[in-house]
Amino acid sequence: MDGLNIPLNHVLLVSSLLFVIGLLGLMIRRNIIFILMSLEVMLNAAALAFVGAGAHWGQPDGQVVFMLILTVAAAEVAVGLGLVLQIQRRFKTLDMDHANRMGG
Amino acid sequence: MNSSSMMALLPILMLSLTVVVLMIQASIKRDQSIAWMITGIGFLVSLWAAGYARGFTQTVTVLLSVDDWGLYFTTLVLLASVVTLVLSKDTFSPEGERKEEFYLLLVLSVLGAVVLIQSTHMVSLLLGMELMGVALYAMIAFPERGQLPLEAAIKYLVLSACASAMLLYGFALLYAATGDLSYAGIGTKAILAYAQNPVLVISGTVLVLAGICFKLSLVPFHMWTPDVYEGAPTPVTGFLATVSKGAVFVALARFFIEGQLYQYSSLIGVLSMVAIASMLIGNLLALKQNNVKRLLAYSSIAHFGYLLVVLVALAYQDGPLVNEAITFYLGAYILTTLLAFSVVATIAGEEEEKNDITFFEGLFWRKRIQAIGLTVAMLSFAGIPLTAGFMGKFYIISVGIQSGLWWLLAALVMGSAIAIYYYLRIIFAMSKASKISSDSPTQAQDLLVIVLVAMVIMLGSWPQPFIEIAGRL
Amino acid sequence: MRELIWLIPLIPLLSSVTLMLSSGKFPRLLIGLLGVGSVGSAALLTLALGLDFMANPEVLQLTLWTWMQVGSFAPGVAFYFDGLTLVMMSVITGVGFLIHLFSTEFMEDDVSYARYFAYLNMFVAAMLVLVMADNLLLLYLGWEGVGVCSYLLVGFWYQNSANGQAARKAFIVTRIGDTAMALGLLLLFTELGTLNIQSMVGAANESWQVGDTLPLIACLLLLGGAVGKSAQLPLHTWLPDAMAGPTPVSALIHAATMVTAGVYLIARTHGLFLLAPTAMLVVAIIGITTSLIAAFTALMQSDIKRILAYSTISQIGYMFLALGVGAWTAGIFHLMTHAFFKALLFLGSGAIIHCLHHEHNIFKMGGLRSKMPVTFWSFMIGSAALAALPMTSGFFSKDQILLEAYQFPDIGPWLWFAGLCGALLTAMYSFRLVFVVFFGQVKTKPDKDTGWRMALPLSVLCGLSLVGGYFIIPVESVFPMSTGTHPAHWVEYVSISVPLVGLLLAYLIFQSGQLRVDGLVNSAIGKIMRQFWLSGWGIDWLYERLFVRPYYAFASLLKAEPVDAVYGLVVTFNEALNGWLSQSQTGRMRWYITSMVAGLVVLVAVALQLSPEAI
Amino acid sequence: MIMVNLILILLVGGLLAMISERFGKNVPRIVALGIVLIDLVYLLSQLSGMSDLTQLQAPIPSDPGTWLMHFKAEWIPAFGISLELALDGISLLMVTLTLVLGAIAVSASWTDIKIRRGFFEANLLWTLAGVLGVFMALDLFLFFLFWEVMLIPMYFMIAIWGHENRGYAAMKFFIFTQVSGLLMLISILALVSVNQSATGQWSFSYFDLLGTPMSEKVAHWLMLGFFIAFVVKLPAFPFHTWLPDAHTQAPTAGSVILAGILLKTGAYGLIRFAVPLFPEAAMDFSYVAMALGAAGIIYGAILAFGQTDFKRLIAYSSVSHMGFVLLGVYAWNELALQGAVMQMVAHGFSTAALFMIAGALQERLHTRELREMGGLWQHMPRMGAVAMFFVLASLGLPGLGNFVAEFLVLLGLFQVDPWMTAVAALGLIAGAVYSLMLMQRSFHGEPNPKLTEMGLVDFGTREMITMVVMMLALIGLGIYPQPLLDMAQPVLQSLLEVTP
Repeated sequence: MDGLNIPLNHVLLVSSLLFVIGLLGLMIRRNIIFILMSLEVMLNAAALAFVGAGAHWGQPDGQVVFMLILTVAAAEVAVGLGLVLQIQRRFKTLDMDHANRMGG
Repeated sequence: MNSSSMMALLPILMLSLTVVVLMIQASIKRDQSIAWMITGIGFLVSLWAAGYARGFTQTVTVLLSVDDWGLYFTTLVLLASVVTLVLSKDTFSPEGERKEEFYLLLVLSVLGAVVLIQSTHMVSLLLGMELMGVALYAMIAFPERGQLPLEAAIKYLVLSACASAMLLYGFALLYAATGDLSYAGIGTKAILAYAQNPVLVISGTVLVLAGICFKLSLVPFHMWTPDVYEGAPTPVTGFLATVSKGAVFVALARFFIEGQLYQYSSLIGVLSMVAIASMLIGNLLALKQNNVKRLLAYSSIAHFGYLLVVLVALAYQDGPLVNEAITFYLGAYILTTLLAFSVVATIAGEEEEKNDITFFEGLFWRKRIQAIGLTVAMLSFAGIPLTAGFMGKFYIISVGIQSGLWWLLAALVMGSAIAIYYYLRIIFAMSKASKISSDSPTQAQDLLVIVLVAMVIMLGSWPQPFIEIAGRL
Repeated sequence: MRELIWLIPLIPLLSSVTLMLSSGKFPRLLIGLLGVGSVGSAALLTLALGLDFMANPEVLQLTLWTWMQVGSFAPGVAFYFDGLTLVMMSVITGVGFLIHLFSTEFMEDDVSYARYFAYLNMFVAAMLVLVMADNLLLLYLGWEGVGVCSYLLVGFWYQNSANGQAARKAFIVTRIGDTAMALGLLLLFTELGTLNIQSMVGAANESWQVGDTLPLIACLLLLGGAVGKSAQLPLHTWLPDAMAGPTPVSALIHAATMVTAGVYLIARTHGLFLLAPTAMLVVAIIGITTSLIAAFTALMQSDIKRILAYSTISQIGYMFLALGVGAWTAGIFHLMTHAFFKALLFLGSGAIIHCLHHEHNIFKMGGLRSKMPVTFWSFMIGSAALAALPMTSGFFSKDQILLEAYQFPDIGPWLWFAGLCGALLTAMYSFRLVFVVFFGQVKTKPDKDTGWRMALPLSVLCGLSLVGGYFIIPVESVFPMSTGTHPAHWVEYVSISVPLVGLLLAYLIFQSGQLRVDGLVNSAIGKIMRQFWLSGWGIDWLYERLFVRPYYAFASLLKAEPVDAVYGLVVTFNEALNGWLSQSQTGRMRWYITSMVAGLVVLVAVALQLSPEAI
Repeated sequence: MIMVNLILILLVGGLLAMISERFGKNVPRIVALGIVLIDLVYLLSQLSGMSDLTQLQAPIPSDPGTWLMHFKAEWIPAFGISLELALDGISLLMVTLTLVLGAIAVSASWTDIKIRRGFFEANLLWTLAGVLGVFMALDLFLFFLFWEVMLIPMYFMIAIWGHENRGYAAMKFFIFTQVSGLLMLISILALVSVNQSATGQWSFSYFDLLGTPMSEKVAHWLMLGFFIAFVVKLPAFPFHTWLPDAHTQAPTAGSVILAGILLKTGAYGLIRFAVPLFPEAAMDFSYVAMALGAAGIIYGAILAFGQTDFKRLIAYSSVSHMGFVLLGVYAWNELALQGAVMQMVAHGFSTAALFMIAGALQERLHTRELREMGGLWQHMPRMGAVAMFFVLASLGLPGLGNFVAEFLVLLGLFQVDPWMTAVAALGLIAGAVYSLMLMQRSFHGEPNPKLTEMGLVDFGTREMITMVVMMLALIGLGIYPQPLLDMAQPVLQSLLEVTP
């Protein structure tokens, strides 16, 4: 198929960057909202990699999986946000370092 | 999709049907006891279906393979769910909560587990795992008051989402390397791909394994376990410890076997490290733990460490013994864990402080049956003869010996040595004399404990029939 | 009737058991009858047996049953009866009977009368087994049995822990010797394949040459047992302390019978010792040294019983000398006579102590000659015999020993000379005792004189001490004839005269006081020597520091269980790890994620490391 | 089937004893005593039907047909595991000893146990059942099962009815034995899989596993697994440290069972499994083992001397005495082995009796501390005399069982290594030292004024009967041990033939 074709490695590079950014976000951010966003980033990094790989192999599977990942991410975030509401209500904060009673 | 494949998928279909019925019922008349009934019936029907489906074992599309092994675990998972159901009825009833959704979520989660068990493809793996997981988050956070459940839920959500991200990314890399997403396909093509680009394959696989290891709470992905175990409502914890972990391990085994990962010495090395670390660290963490639920969490870390030995052994032998070992050990572990958690659920209920070991003092003289149940569970965990746990250890050790995994065995011995201490602590606490008085458990709970004890003892003292079953799978 | 020989030890044993089971319920008369009667009947039986033996002297070997049988090791509970056995048995039962009789009065107002006689009868039984055994294992049984009875009787008045101390010392010190002896038994069985004394000696003579190493080792090990029981160097320290027991006990066990068991053992196994001349030399030297050291110590003591104890050690030294030089008959002869006069002396002192309400210090006594005539005369006769004044029993035996010692090759004369010094000292300390206690002015008034139950045994023993020297003991068939020409006459004269000199010296110093020794005694060197001798040449002091204290220190050192500490270390290590790991469970999600990521990175890195193609 | 019944009677009896508490606080002890005696009588009655025990023929280790009894039933055929029990002279001795001491232990618990008597007696009987299993099981899986399971009731006995520091002691006891047991399990499985790879089929039967061909290295490792498990139980220096705590903290009956029976399972295991299964390896190893034994004798004796706690002192004396057993086993000739067996029996009685005396004293004085005793003879002459007897027995007085045992061991050992014998013989001296010290501190010496007004009661009839039984046993063993020797002889004979 014609049109621009990007070498797989580049795609993987970008996606891995995204993935790492997401991880860093998870590690650094305290606010649960941002944490959820970083999760999105990571999931999408994987999705991107799938698309790129799918393109590389000339298969539709990549895109299919991409769709799946979107839905999954949506589900996760939906539940996540529901929890966020409750957290705000019961902990009176969204800072995960403070919403922390268990340990040891 | 011919009829026979439908038959093969019967368990899944039945569960899905249950979900639908529950929804409809909820829309007509909200009544938790009815919902409870429906769920129970649903589980029973699916149990029957699981039995029925054995006549139609086959691979349905590339996604699922319905085989005896899978169906065996399906049955096991359904049994565990029934137990969870029984427990959850009494757990939530005091609070005037809306509970129908809980059963809905339960069924959904089980559905996910069953899919996971039968998955032979990355996509079905993803779907199953997420279906199970997402429902589980909600179940953990289900109680309307209290902070711990919520904290546990959010931690579990974020961390496991992170883990699934790793898993997905790993699969992405594998896909990029091999161009295939089914385990078998990966297995066959990975060898070529490895020759061209080992880094991609290896890091991909390791990422996938990391994602799975998280669900099994293996070191170094174990940290969430105690918090989630402690925070979640006890029946849910039991469910998590049995259904979720069991299903995930089956998936891991399938991936490992069909993906022929045991060929890669590097992966074996990594897995051995994880196993040894889990056995030692898990037990060490539990050593002086006073919260029984956390203690069980740590011990579960160690137990899946033991189970990894079997996978490692695959690299050195492909005997029926390995499959048997997995089948038997998982079965024994699930039964024992159910027993332990049903006692804890009955004794401790949902009050946080009641999970402390001091609350179990003198249990022998207060609630004999429950105490005996917990004792048997602890002995089985510790691998004392006549209990299921011993036969499990027996399998693992013999597999380990036949593959000459002396290092892993050494770790196993050390781990068990440490483990004896904290299991005994609980038994000793129960044998103490104490003045704590508490409401006596209901008939149902006692009956449940008795049944489970009988099964655990049975599995340990007369395992022949089970061995034959496991051998046939 | 000889087949009934087994009755002789059995009767005292039974009466002992009966008395134990009675747990003090019996009336005193019955207890006395049982205690004395049993030994008396044993004595009668022995007498009958003796007469029968005189009639036709043939040895008897009687096996009651096989004690244990493992492979070729099959010691029997079996008795061997010959002249030597007869001598020993007569001494044990005869003297034993007299002492039992004496005890009935001596112990009359003691609360645990029954226990006393139970132990005493038990002792007689064990001692009889010792001398009648036909194999070394059964002998060992009697050997340990008498040891235990000695322990029980020395510590008879247990409320005073000093007595317990003495009793333990007695048992443990002898136990050291016994252990050596046990090793000797092991060696003998391993080498010769039997413990039956007769056949063992036979086998030894076949398989060993004179002067071999193995017999030497075996004999030295047996000697270890002998010196332990017979209170010879270096294991003699227990005997003086053992005087803590009731005086009749000292008379029976620590003078007449048990302490001579070592002599009996060596005499019994002389066949072995003849194969090891070195061992015999050792025996002789031990004997003479002990007798000298003990004599010096005896000269300094002021406790009447300790004087007698040291003199006993010294006299047994003579017996060892005899054995060492091969004068077997003389040795056994001296054993017998010594049994007579030493028992006499002890009983005499017992009478004094009894009548002087338990006064032991001789310098608090005096002038008892008129108050207690019987005791006085028994002491006179006993001391005369002890000092070996001519015509007394002691004279014959000791003279014989000295003469035979003189003929011993090489160092014979020296041994003889040392023996003479010993004899001189013996005469001095024995008459020192007599003069101090019975002459001079009265210091303590006796509240009573001896009753007939005390007087009778004393008088009988007086007689024996006087005429005992004319007995002929039927052991010629047991021992090889002592060859050797009769030494020059002057030797004999000197040997006879030396005790008289000693007597004279004692008189001059302690009685008439014409010979002033105060200057000598009070001089600096004199003081030191006196102290040194008084303390028994400081040997106790030495052992205390060499063995006892180190053992205590070691025990208290180990009390903390070093081994357990190691396991404790493991525990603490695990707990430390647990604490450290629990720290990591902070509950902070970001930390959890970070650790996950770190773990992931490590795993990937390791995996890549491990797969060679990757790098 | 007889052997199965022997075990079943005790198991069921345990349940009965537990239930019987409903009918009164004192019923369980009677029930328990009855059960043990029934078991004993049953055993003897079955024996009378058998061939004259003094004329036993040597059983061929690898042929169960030649044994006194043999029972085999399928259990887990998938792994070739079967319920296989067999009885030969030594097992018979041990079983009888177990039942006799079991009865004595019940008597020891008569007044000692105040709470939950039913459950206590049940645990006691179950422990006995487990021990019987250990002595009779000839299927290694079954053996291991009994080996582990008998610990649980024992654990409860210590943990529930023990003294001030029971939790620690019980835990220590359990962990030591469990860990060593795990090593043995690995050895067993490895041995089985070696055998399986050789013969092609799974079997845990002793008779099949005897003479399994394996490389020297493997043999050494596997032997070590068994050895450690057994010497921990024995216990041998330096694995003995669980014992003083367990013995001191356990209730009297528990100590009696521990010292009298449980320790013997270790010795039995050495004789039955550790050596015959790996003859060459064991023989190569024998010097180390003997050194451990000698070290244990001396070490135990010295530590016993250092103790001021009555029970602790006896516990250490057991360490010392069991050292002789280890020496006897690894000297591995008939004399020494006979000595070891004799020691197992004699020590069973003497130590059990001493523990009962300790228990009786604790009941009366509420202390085990020797410093607070002294002059007790005055108040309790009977107990004093009894104590004296058993103290003399334990210091090896000729004419009592322990002497025969120790002398035979030394005699056998001397033929192997005189120097080791000399070292072990020092134990006799040290033994005298601590035994007499015990006597001095407790029953002799100045009477402690505090005790006089306590109104101490001497041994009663029940206690005296128990004691007299043991005294007679020891005297019998001391002056006519032949029946025992004859019973063990053929077995030892055949075992000796197994080794090169």
